[in-house]
Amino acid sequence: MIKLTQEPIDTTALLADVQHEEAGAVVLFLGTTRKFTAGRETIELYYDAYQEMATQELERLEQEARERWSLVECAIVHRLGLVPLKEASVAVAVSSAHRGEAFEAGKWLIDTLKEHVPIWKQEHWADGSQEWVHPGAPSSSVTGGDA
Amino acid sequence: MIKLTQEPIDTTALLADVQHEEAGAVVLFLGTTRKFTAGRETIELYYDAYQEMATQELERLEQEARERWSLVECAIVHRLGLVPLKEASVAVAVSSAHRGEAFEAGKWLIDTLKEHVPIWKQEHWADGSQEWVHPGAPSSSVTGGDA
Amino acid sequence: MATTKILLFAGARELVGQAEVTLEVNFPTTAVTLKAALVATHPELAPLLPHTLLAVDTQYATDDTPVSAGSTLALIPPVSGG
Amino acid sequence: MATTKILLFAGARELVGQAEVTLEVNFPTTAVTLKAALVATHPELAPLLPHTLLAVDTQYATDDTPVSAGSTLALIPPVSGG
Repeated sequence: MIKLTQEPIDTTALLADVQHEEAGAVVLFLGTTRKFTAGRETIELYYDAYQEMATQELERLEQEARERWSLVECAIVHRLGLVPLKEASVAVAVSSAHRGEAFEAGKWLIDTLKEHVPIWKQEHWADGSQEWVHPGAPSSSVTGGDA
Repeated sequence: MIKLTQEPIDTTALLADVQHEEAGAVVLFLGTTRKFTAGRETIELYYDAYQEMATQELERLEQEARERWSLVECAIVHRLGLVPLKEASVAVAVSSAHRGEAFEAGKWLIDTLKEHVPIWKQEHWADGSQEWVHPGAPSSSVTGGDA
Repeated sequence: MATTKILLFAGARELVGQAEVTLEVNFPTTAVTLKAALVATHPELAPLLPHTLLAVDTQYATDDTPVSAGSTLALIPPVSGG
Repeated sequence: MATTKILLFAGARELVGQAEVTLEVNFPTTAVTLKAALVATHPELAPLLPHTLLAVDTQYATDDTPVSAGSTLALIPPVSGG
């Protein structure tokens, strides 16, 4: 199950989706908005996506994870728009008969999502500046403006 | 945070406990009652514990995990008594600045819990028999009786 | 020559100040040729462009991926979801 | 000789049919001696006993762990929580 949403991620519903009588293990990963990055203070994050492509890439990731591991259920939800401190921008939930597979698949899914899925994070720093995060590319911090 | 409980595990409260503005990653593991084990059908599981010692061992695990990894929060809840199909008997939730630590600590905690904490599972098989699970020891299935 | 649109996202959108740009292109062409045309018309993209990928019909392209008229094109800066 | 209790759990409790057993013991003693005394008085524990650990005051004991009067003792069969 793949979803992009502007709303807070409903982890209760997500866990209910992946809990299954054929599964003995569930692993849920949440990526949450952290206050400090290398000493700089974040007040919130903003996420944007190339939605059609992101959905398709996430579906491909789910399919590949199901080929690599024997998963019972697999769900990935990414939130878009503003994500306040402590709240989840992404949730990956997998279930499997035994725990090793759920941990491995969950880790691979979030690692691969962060490498390949066309979704971008904009830092909203406490000093009022905003900055799209493009790993490996030159920084282009913008002061003020709106997300 | 360590808890033994007779009630269903409240994963919403547990996630809220570990989500923190210093954390960018949360990993939740649930061990859930699976219907089939090596072809045999389970109708439910029953868990018992040496409660004083189990609490103390779980606290020791939390402390050791905090020494090994830089965790923000760490919570372990084990349910005792009957646990129906699909429901969680155990939940391990950890948060950390970055995801690698949360995955490693979560995996280590559940692996180590299963090796060291004095809690026992009794299979309630669909054929009416009941069996305490003691890995490595001779089996002693009991037909009928009450948990 | 035909007119084609390229979708922009995140830092690329911010540099250009628009969600898409229009290019005049001779089809068929390749991804690398389109990127060269893009930086010629939008030099403000120059610092970011070497770090971007082109997506053709929502698939990541390599430099020599052929691009025909009517394809949906998008410039993909380094991703940072999660 | 002094009377001491040993708590039983799971399969051990099931084999004996009681949540604890009472032993007559010469203190100070060791964990391995207590286990030997236990199987002598409760031979039904024989198949499980080699797989059990003794806990002394809620700490896992080894064979030569000393046990003094007043300690809380428990027999711990292989655990299966999680």
